[in-house]
Amino acid sequence: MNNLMILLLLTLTFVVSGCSESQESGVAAQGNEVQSLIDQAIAADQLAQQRQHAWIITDELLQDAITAQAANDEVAAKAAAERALFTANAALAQADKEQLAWRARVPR
Amino acid sequence: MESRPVKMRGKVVDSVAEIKVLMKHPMETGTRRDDAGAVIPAEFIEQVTCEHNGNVVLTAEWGTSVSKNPYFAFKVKSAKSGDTVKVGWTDNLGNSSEGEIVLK
Amino acid sequence: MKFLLGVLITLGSMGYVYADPESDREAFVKFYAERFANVDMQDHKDGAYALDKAKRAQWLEMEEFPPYELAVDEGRALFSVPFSNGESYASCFDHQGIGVKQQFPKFDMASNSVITLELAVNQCREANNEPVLDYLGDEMGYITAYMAFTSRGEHFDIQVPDAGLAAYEQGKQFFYERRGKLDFACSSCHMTAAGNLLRAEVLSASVGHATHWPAYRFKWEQVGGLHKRFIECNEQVGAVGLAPQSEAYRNLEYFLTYMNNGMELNGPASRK
Amino acid sequence: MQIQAIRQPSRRRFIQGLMSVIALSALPFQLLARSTKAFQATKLETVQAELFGDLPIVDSSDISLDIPDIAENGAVVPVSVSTTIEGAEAIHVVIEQNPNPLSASFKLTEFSVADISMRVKMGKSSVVTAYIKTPTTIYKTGREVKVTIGGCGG
Repeated sequence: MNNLMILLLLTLTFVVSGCSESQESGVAAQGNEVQSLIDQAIAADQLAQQRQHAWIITDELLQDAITAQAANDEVAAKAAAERALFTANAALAQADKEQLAWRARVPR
Repeated sequence: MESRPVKMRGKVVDSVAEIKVLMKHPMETGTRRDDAGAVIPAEFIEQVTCEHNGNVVLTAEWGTSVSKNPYFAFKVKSAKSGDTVKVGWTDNLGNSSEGEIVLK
Repeated sequence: MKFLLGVLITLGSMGYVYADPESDREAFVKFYAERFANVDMQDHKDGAYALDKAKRAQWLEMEEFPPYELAVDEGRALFSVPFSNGESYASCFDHQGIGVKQQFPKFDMASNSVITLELAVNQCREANNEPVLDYLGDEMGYITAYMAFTSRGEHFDIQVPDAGLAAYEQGKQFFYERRGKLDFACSSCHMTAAGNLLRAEVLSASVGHATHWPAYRFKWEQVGGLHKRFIECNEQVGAVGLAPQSEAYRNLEYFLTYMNNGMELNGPASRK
Repeated sequence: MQIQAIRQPSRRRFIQGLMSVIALSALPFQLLARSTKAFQATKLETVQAELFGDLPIVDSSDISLDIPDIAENGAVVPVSVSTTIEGAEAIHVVIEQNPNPLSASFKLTEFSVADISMRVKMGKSSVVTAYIKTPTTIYKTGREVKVTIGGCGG
């Protein structure tokens, strides 16, 4: 259940941070925020892989985030990292839901 | 160069030999790239010669759009069991191979 | 509503005892008998070519002189080459490895895991200290194509001992679980939508999915195994494919082949 | 100054032309027999001109072109061509939308039956045409073949 909570929370922060550009001071602050998003996404994606539920798009988005970060395009890196975290958590939510949902599809 | 067999099958129906041929060949067009992104050089069969009891009954010229491990079927008139049919190919790199069967 | 859901879940997970494989299989076959009333069950061993006339005609054209024959010839030659220690594949299998594919996959009590034909081939090589073959490589394709060719006409009779129930159940779960960005399970396409068109693809019935491997797929331009097909299916729904012969895929093959018990083997086959 | 520059390149081109003629004549005659230009042609009109010169090309219903409407896989499309037309001396298979339309040419003799089958590659959906060459006229018949992207995409 708690992953669903993360999902909801995340979509909220995603929307909020999207429209009200916070006046954070200095590029450094934004830099490590992106890094933490990337780390969270990698962690969630690895968990999804252990449960054999990882999505291909998460890896693609992580690559985008890392390349953007290397080219210090912070805005693009942050957007990609947020989306990667979103899809990684969606994969985990899918794994949780399917833990029980599959039984209903077995023909009797 | 690893062996490139020319597998053949043939049967005679009302003195017409129906020949089926399967050739092992990569048939590379020269426009494909391998996983590392390097272009795979063109390597394709250009000429096929079919002989019945030693004389040429059909020749074919192929371009780059013939499928990999080419399949090819043709028919030869006035054939009978005991005859031999031979099919040989040469490719754009000068390699060649051939196969032969005795009609049953 | 929430309370009811909670009760249902606890009841479900507590009371669930593994349905026995045989009753699963009977329900599985019944589903396809009803979905395809005018198709003989054995015909499903030809997959989509049992369901679409135009595709079948084109497939029969290929069967005139199918490209997998080159793989069978290579496999036959490789099969008889002795290992450096003088032994050969023949010594690792019943009946010298001729006509045995229908015995696989089998549950191995010692290692408590599912052994597929490909795994058995590599275990045989390891036992004779030969280097193992790449599961996605040509040589494994050639050897298994030859072994499948010698088993044509045999029928599956897969056993699930009590010790193998957990592996069977994991394979079953994998088959029915939705995965990937598209959120599809194997059953979404091959049961719920079986027989329908997906773009130009006719969705084939899983009751014939284990009979014809390895297969020469024109897309691959080579003979490839069932796990290579699992990887491709997973990727097509946006899920990351697992390693060939990984435990999850071996269990999935175990479940899927049990569902194909009684079906006639017709490998290797040509597919699109 | 300007004219000087222009003459310079034309002399170089003349020498290059000379060199290529020498190279060409070194090739064994038998290779020259291959209608290379027809196989390298990228446009249908060039293929027709190379193979048939100005012989008339007419549609004919005496040619049986057996090819699927929807190809299972563009890499391996089964095609069979047979004809009862008198004086048929060659069969040509042309895939119009392919980078090089001319796929295969079969030179018949009085011992071979005008009936061949093979498997061809198609880059995308295209009209596939079979041409039958006789001494005076070229007969043809064509069919649209759809090539789809495999898998369920998405």
